Amino acid sequence: MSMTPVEIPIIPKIRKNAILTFLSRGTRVDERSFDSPREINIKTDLIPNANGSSYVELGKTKVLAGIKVEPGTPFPDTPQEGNLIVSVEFLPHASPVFEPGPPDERAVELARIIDRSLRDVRAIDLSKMVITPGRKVWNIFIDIYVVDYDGNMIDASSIATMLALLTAKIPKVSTTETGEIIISEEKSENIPVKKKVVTATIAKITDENTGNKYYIADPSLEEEMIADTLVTIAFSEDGLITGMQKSGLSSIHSDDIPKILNMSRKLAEKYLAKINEYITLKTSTTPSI
Amino acid sequence: MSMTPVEIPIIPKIRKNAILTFLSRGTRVDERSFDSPREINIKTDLIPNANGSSYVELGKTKVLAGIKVEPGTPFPDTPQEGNLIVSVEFLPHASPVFEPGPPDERAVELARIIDRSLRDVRAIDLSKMVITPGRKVWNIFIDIYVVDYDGNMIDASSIATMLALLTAKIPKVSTTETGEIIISEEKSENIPVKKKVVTATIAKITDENTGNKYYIADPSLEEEMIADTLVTIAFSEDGLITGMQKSGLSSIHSDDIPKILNMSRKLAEKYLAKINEYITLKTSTTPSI
Amino acid sequence: MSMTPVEIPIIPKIRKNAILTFLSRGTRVDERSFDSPREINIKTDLIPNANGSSYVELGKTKVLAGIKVEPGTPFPDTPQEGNLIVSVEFLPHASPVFEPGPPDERAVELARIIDRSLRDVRAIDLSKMVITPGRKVWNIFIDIYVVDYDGNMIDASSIATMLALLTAKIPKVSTTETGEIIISEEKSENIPVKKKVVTATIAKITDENTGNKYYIADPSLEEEMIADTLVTIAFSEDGLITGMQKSGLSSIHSDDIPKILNMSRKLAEKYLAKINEYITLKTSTTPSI
Amino acid sequence: MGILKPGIKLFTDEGLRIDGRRPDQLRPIKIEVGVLKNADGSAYVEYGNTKILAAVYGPRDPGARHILLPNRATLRCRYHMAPFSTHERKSPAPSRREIELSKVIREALEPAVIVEAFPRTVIDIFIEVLNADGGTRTAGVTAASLALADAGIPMRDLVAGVAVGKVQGILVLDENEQEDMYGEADLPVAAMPTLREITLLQLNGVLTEEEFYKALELAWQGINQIYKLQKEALKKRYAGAEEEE
Amino acid sequence: MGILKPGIKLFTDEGLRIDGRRPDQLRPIKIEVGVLKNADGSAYVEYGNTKILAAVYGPRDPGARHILLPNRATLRCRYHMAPFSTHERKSPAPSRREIELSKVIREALEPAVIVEAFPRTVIDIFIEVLNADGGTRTAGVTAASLALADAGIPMRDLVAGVAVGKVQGILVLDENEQEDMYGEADLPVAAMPTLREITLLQLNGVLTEEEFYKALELAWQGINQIYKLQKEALKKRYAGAEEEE
Amino acid sequence: MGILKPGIKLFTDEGLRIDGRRPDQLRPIKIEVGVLKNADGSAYVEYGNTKILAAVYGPRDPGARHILLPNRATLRCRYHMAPFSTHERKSPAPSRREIELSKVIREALEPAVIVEAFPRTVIDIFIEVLNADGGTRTAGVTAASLALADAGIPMRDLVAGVAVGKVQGILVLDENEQEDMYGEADLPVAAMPTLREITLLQLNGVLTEEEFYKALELAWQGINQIYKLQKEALKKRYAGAEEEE
Repeated sequence: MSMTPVEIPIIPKIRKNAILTFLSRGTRVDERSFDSPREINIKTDLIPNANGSSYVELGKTKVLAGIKVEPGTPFPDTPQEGNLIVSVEFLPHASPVFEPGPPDERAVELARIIDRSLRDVRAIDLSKMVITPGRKVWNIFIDIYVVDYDGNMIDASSIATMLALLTAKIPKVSTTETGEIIISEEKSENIPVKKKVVTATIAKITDENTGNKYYIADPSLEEEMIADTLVTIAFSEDGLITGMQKSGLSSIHSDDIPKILNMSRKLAEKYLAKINEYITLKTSTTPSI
Repeated sequence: MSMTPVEIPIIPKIRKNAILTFLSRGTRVDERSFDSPREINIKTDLIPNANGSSYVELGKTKVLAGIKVEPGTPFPDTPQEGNLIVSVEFLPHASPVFEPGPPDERAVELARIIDRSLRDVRAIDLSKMVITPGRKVWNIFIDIYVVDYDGNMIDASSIATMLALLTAKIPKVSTTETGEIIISEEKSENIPVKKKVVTATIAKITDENTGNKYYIADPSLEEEMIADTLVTIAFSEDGLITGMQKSGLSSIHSDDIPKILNMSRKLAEKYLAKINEYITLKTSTTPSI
Repeated sequence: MSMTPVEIPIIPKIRKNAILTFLSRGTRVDERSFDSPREINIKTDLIPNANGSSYVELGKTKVLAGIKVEPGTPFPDTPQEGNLIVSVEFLPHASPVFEPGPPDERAVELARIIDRSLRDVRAIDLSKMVITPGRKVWNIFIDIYVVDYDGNMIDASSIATMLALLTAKIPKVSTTETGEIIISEEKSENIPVKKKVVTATIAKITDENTGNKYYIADPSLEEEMIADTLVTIAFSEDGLITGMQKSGLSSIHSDDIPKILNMSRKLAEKYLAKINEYITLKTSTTPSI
Repeated sequence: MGILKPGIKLFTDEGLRIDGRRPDQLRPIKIEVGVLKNADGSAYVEYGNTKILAAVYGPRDPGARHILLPNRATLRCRYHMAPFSTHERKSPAPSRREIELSKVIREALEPAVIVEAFPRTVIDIFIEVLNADGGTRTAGVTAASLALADAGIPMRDLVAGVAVGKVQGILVLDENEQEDMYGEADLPVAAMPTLREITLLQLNGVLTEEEFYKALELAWQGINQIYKLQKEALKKRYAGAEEEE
Repeated sequence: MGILKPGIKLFTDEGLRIDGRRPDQLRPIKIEVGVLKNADGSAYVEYGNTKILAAVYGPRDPGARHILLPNRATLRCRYHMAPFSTHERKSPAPSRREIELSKVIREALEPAVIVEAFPRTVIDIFIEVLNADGGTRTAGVTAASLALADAGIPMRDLVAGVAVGKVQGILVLDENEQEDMYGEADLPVAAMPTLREITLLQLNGVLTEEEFYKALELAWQGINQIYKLQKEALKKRYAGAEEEE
Repeated sequence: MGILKPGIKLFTDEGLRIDGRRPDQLRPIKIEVGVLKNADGSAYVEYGNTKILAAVYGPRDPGARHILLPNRATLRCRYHMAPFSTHERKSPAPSRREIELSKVIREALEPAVIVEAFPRTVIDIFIEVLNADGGTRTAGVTAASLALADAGIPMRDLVAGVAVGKVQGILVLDENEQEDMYGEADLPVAAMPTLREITLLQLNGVLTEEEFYKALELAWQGINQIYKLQKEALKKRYAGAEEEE
């Protein structure tokens, strides 16, 4: 059963008022503009036992994504494709309200948002992740670890996922003349990422006294605690909408949709620029074989 | 662990006294005689995705039974037989005391009572539910949903099960000249029901003041709440006893067994008559192929 | 999550003082010397459906061990070996603080201590437990039931395990001339126990008033309740150390290690002597075939 | 979704859909309110062959005190599919999809319920998919909002939901399962129609911005029609003209 | 049950059973009371190779207050089979069969325990099948009722149980597992013998009405014999003649 | 452990190990304290490629009252491996090994924490293995004890841990996974170095008594070195010279 959250950490009234006051003046308590994300820091390749890994700080929110690529069996309805399996764990390290145990509904929802953002737009060419057609394919396990929670886990997870995918290495598979399959010892192949995709999350904050509504990009934890609704929209680098999710206890007025869509598109572009910057730098500094 | 029920909805004392007063006069608070079941309403074929389905109202108790027939593997000790798997879910819709989650002991018991009533008397000819002997057989999944709980779930479930079985359609299996097995696209075959079977439940109510014991057929919820013991007996249409279960917190005096057995046999006959009436009507109004 | 135990049965202060007073005089409240185990009683072969079984009383601690040997699949990394699977259940019968349900951390730890004590020293020659190399091997399931808990479950379990292994009978496997594998109907083969192994547990009791530390062998339940630390050391009959585990809420001073090691070695020798005595007696009284 | 099978034809030459509908046409919709005896509120809803039974218990006092909130009611919601509701039998254990949809549906109903009216209570919402043929979450929201109303729980507005699909390049209202399976996008939407507040919005699949706005407009058309049917069903129930099923 | 194997012969030409018994004969029965140190009450029972260990804790105060009843004790009962008790190793997780039998056995004991004597307490009954050779539920009831008595819990009467089988057309008392497996019916019965009150009654398999009455009569014969053995075992325990095992 | 593969060579002709270390040499050790924002205390520790993130919350008031102790804090500890931390992906559900190690690590920390200072509270210790290359439990203890210190919880001493292996007959300090896998014994040890009190002691594998004493001595050498690094990391953290990672 899904239940109205009852264990939300409470924000002091004075802090809440400060946030609202800043918003009423057109800026934010951490001096960001409404449409600016927090600072982004990136590391990759930090987990030797993973095929790919990334560590992303979005402000003080910290996410670690690890990818394992292992031989598996195709699903009956997609015999010619590899499998993508996305899981999310809220580490108990990350927040006083996270408890160890099986993923709760928020973690399940987050995993499914990331999964959907990638799947139908075919961000990964799963048809290239086949070892023996119909029999053996690659399972791509993406495990997302929220390590420190300071708001907007979705976008931090999405960025980390994309970076882990872009930097992952998997074994080369080749076929001998006699048709035998050889999986190379060495990991040298990239995962075939055809399109970069990121989610971009906009929060709605309503000032109960004035009735004013504010839409802000990449909410921090204290902004999330005041926000009544989040809208997450996923975009591919060629501008398509590849997913959408409204969450939270309130609703969105139909007339506000275009504003949210524009804000989230711009936010996604910033995230994508950051990803591209990191990958370009990494590629240029890594000697090619 | 099985535990004395502690969450039974409580019946008002005045109502309890009313029920006992009626019983002492030889009738029941809803004007039934001791051996009469409540009104029975039946619908079938309401779940397009199921192979068979039925909806039974026994008074205000409502049960939905759905049957799925799917290819499976035979059990090692019955390689020449299909499998019968009966499950019961008490929908949380059905009662303020039902909670969502895995089946509790009452649901497990109910499923096993229905299963046993059918199995040893070979109500279904499982030897006809074989696709490839020893390798592939039909799994018959009977899922019983208690939708509204107003007493005597067992009999309502048993009647619904029988009706779903009698109206289910499964694919025809044929063998080509070269021995290849062909499962037809179209569902046209019946499940081979050899004997109709129903359970019939008698409740024992003891008046603590007078010490009088009353045995009544098809108890309603408020009667069940006063009853200390239920005896459920299953009968096949040819009069054999095909199962039996005493439940509840009290016991049955040895001398009262014949009375209970006679009452339940008559009750089963009424249920069977109702099932036959429905099936006959349905068959006569459905154009044959 | 592992948690500081909060449901420990409490020992009366007066009894605690009695135990400490005895210790300060160099003896124990049950008149044992510091290095003596309690009386040991042994039965075997009491579970007809098991391949081997033993019942051990170590003082009033009672443990039943049952062994089932069944065909299984080898693990990929040990294709030429049978499998050993040790499980422990604290029967709710055994103590007011044991609850039915999946094994708690103490039961898991106990099972793993027993398993480790046997595994690396190759107490059982698992390479002889193969039916078809790489394909089919014997699974040896050791299920240890703690039936009555009066302290030192580890050693009682270890002794019971060894006795069940030594008395177990498994089917003979033979190969026909055509290479076919035949598993005999009759159980006549022994499990290939190459070395007897037992654990020996020493408890540390600290008198908070005097600061005195006492090390005692085979603690009873009331001694365990006062003890702050247990050290269990496993020995093979040829004197090797085959496992070690410190448990409990406190620590062991480095200088005390030799004392503990010597005490546990002597204790293990006593256990092994008891096992040998039982087995010798049994073998001499059982007519050979 | 997205499994393109070249042979499958989802439109006739006249532009009608496999079940004969125009692209902007809803399936036959059946709504009954107050179908159960024990529940405080209940509703049965069909969108074509998608069949939903919703029940509400509450506001009530649950066993567990720690889930109560001092200033509002706690909503609990379960979306569940019957084992026989799907093409292949579904395990009754809740899937990840059911866990997510229980949350999404709860959050689609939260904005409508006047939760401040019942502090320190729980309102339980149970949605059972009896037969699944596409659009189960939106039909579930439609049914649950009626069950809430039937339970006498005050609401800002009813919530009505419908999905819009993109199928072989064409936007279609209230797609069925086959359209969903072979389509390119599924946009489920639920809203409080009078307030024009969107309470559920998801997109599974790929749309251009232009397509998205058109799809949202189409969803509004459907929602408004369904809203009318919801109100009729409530009227019928409370006019006393009909006994419960 | 019901797997008829033509080759299997379950009676000798003299009409004796595979283990040499007459049809109306019990297996050798062994009963010991008070076999455990920690439990408030305990008993060990053998019906032939069916071996049961039962323990009782209570009346006691459980951690959880919400399961207490104001006017009586709450009974909790677990019937469980040891992994090594069966022909193929049984997973220790409770099966559906064990869940049902825990309930059936609890309800076989509830009528005997004077639960009114201990309001707001719990009585825990643990039944472990150490070796299974047919009749485990009835032997479990027999053992548990002795463990309750050993715990000093006041009872209306002891409860004794036994099963009657129909095997190749013949009614047999206290059937073993092989007879059960190849038999046509199994009728486990438990009762308070002095009161002639039946507390457990199940039928698995098929009987005519006539057969049922005969089988019930045969069960009573067995129950009365077992009842005598129960009383002897209690006497032996409390005569102090025997130390605990 | 113990899978002897004849072809595998774990020492060079010069007696160096596969990663170039001498037998008595630790791997490069990296320690950072205070790496997380939300946790009350945290630490990140690397022993070569073994990478651990530890966090501490508390002393705090848990939801559940029944786990509180009147005279001391209740410690809770979870040792868990990330799915991507191992050669083959690990299921996130806790394994029996993780259950045991959570207990063993808790009991390695209990003696150091001055639990009497915080009656009726809980201290939660979370240890996550991000990458596993041998010695995860001892590195976990080292990290957790720093996270406790970082949370300001008073301790008798820090706890430092390291494992000693016996590999092809040679005792080696701080063995990596490959050495562990092909070695004959693994002796993880943790201690409060100043007090010379051993708080964790396990042996997996086979040692003679003489080997055991030598191995324990070698462990002490490693523990003392790690202890020095722990104190430096704490100093660096509280000198304020470094911002959190």
